[in-house]
Amino acid sequence: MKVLGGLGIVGLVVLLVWLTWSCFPLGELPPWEEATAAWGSKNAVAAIVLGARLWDTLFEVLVYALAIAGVALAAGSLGTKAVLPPLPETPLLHLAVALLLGPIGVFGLYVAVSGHLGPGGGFPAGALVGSGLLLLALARGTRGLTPGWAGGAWETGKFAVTGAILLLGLGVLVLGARGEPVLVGLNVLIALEVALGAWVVLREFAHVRGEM
Amino acid sequence: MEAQGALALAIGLVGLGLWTVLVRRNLVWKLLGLNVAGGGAILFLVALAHREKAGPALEGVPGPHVDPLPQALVLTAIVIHFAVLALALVYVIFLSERRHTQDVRKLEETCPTRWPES
Amino acid sequence: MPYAVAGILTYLVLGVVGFVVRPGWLLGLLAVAAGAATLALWAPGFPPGLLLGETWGVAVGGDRVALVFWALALVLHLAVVLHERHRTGPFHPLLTLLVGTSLACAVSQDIFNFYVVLELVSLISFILVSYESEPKAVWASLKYLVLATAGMTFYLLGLGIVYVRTGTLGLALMAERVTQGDPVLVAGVGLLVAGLAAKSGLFVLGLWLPSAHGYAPTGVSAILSGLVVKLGVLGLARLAEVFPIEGLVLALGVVTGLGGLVYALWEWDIKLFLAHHTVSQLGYVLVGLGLGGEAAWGAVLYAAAHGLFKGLLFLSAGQAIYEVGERDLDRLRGKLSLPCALALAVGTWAIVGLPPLGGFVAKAVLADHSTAGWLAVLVVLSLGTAASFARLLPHFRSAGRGTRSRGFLLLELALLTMGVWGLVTFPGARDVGEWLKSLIVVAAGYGLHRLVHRQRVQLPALTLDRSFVLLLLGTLALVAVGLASWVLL
Amino acid sequence: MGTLVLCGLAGALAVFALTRRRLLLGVIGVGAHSLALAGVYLFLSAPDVALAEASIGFGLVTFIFLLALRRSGRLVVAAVECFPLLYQEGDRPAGLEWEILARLGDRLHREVHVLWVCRGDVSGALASGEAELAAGGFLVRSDPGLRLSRPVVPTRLVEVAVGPGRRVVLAHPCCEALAQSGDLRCEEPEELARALCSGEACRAVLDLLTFRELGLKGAWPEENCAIRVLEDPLAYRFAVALDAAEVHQALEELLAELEDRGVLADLVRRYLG
Repeated sequence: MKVLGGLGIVGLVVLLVWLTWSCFPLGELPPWEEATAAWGSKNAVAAIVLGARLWDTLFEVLVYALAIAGVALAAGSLGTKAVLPPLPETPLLHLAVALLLGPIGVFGLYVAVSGHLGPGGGFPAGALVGSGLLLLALARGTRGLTPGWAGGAWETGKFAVTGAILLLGLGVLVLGARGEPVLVGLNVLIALEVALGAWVVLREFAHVRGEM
Repeated sequence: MEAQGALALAIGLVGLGLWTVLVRRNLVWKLLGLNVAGGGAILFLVALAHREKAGPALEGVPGPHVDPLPQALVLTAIVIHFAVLALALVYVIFLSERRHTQDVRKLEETCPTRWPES
Repeated sequence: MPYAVAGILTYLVLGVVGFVVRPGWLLGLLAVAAGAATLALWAPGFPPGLLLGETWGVAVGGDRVALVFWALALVLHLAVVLHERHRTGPFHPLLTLLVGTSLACAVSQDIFNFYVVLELVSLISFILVSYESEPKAVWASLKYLVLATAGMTFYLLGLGIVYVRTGTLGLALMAERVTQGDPVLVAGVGLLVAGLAAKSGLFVLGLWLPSAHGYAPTGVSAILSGLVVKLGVLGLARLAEVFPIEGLVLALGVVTGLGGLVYALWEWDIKLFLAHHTVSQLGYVLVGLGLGGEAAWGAVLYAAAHGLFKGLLFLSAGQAIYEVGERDLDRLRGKLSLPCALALAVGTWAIVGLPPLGGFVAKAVLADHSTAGWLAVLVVLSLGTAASFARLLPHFRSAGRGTRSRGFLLLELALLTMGVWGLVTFPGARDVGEWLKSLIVVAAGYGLHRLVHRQRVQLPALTLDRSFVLLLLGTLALVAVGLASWVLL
Repeated sequence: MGTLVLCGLAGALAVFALTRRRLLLGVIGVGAHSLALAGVYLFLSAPDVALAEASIGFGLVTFIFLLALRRSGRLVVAAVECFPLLYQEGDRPAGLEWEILARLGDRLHREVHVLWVCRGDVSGALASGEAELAAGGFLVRSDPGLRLSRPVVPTRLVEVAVGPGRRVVLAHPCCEALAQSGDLRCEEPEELARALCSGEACRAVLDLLTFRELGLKGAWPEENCAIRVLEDPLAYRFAVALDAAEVHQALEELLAELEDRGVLADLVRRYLG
């Protein structure tokens, strides 16, 4: 069976090489200045993601939100919960995290807000902030970080943000709202959603104690 | 030249990832392979959008530009890959806990596709 | 177009709101009402166009195919909501989002939009299949996940190739730019077809389907088999409008139909049995699509009818398992309650294609517009279906009154309505010869059942590794068939 | 040129990562590969994609893989019941060695799972990778197939004689080394006691702990038996599988620490008197 599969992979690779080789030279590109002008953006990719193809992006936001819901659901059914113990208590780590967290947050916000002017956008910004939160969690332990906050509260907040994104999308797609504020608003909301989602996922992964 | 190099890498990554899914029996390895293969497909799209000596599709960058559409698509695809992977990993943790194994063959034994005949 | 978009967004917003406030099954009712209202607003259809009118906008279009899928989705959703009223937690929000995304899929005319929407659909399906946290269901879901993700990798690769060759993602514009006799494009489309086939569980590319549908919770099985698998087939139908892929679709159809049938003939677990039949009926749909023209319309009708009766069959099978506590066909015999046995009987009646229910009409339209050779294939598939469903005959004798489910009633009514509508609209369906033919096929199927029902054949299990290898080889074979038919024509 | 170099690097990292045997190396390698891939995107004039790949593909994906690995890691101990070192109290393990194992689990952030086995199956479980650690009165001088921990509880081997006649040897690896032809072998202490009581054997070679346990249960008359201490001092230890160097090192550190702080001596006093 494995030999057959190996042959299949070799065949696919050969096929792909032939396909790409015959694709050259690549064709001319359509101009994109119109799109950026229409959406008040300097970054063509942002204009497409948040403007022309917002329809796709809405579903992408839902994919992300639902994956997190699925993770929480499956992890919740495991039942046995144990808290991720913090890494060894070293003052150096605490200091490093405390020093790093502020800049990470500010950088994330910058990446989100300026996503339509240059490289950046809501998704990377949210992921950056989410990773920063994880560093914090590793240094202080998850329980120390969220005293009294039930896991459900985070998820509810995340779905509220997702709903807000969908409503903003309704405004753009059906009512025809557009322009720079829409892009910034979408980017910031998406960043918030992704950061919250990343936090929920990492929390669930940190809490579930699996067995080999 | 750059695009060709990146395309070669992309195809190689797809092949390598699928090969890992094929030969490894541990589910986490399989997911790592899928991750790499998905990354290859993404690189494939980005490399096809590239043109000789082209700069990013930003206003104020002179000269020829790359195609922004595939890049926009790829942003979506990256997030989708992450989402699916997270879900898959939590299922692997679930199965490790309930079935005490991450080995595909053992999982197939404990969960037969066919119902035992009476 | 704005109505359709607004309807889909309402559906999605309702689903998301359901995660925050948890109104239970009322959420589903609300969503179905909103969907029905928007469907009425755009009902005759709208021409394909780009959302927002942008250069790179997403193409959507509402034709009669989209109309049929919307209607099917709303009816199935309503039936499952009525049947699964007791569920709390995120079940109804997830279901609402699943159906809302399927609505978006039905109007999509853009190959990347198709990718995103299908990923969302299958993501929700993974969650719903493993909703009850049964290790068996989780494993089935994980298999589904691995195979579907691998398939979608091929889809992305094919998408890159097609985009480079045509410079667009929208199907309408693509149709203008397709240059006949471009082998690269043919191979790229082959990869797209492979990805869709893996996603919709066609033999031999997506062998995850039987276990995922067999072990999912009842209502989820009904939606998955009735609606979700057909979205991939819908993608194939959309591609077939632009590219000459009839050969591929026909080949897939024959393999899928026969493969599903063979597995169904020797399956004794009632839900797995129905799941294998979903595969074989997909083959039926694909053959119709491959024939093109009015036969493709018949295939779309059959997909809708199949959605209704397979939904009914899965709901009643789930009810039967719940009542008796057994999954084995032999052990369920004579123990079912009256509504359950009745639903099983009506579903069987429809699936074997006896008049005047929905299944018969679609089969008649299909038979009317196919050539003699392909008609033979369709008859073989019908014969096999009748032969395997003959095993359900003893189950129609009920053992008591039991509780009624409004979901059953709704689906039975929908099947009858569809049948009557078909009899009024299609002259072919009123033909006495057609009625006789379908009776003969069912009788012959029963005879075949008497012949084979004592054999117990152990077929190779559909393991993950095996399915993955078959996915790789099947993809290659699809591309090869595509290239070969290009060379020959 | 830079693109090609980075492409080569990313490819090499992927090959490196996916051909490893250890999952941890694979995950870290794939993470590094993602970072190199982000560099490739930068060279391909796709800064947005590069940022997304670096933050999601490298950041989040690596994190969830690492957390999944950490959470699905479990320390399996092949344990032989041996009162009072390691025994079952209800359905929970207890005993002197269990206290040490629990501390080891905390130190490694892994859940300790006890797999109760017969003494004969211990080395098999370690060799097959079924367990990483063996405990429960493990008594071996040296074994090329195992890593042994430092001594935990000192002991000796004794020969008990209730009269002249046939000898029975407990199937510890150390005791077996003293076995002569014609000696009986017993896997379990109870079996040995039965052999003595029934008169099948009159002399027994066993370790001090088993001797004490059986003596308390009245396996032989206290007054008229001769006890002879054999050989040099020995010790009960833990055995670690050869490929689990990390566990071995953590265990050694833990034992040294416990010895220094006097905890080990306390434990011995508490459990063995």
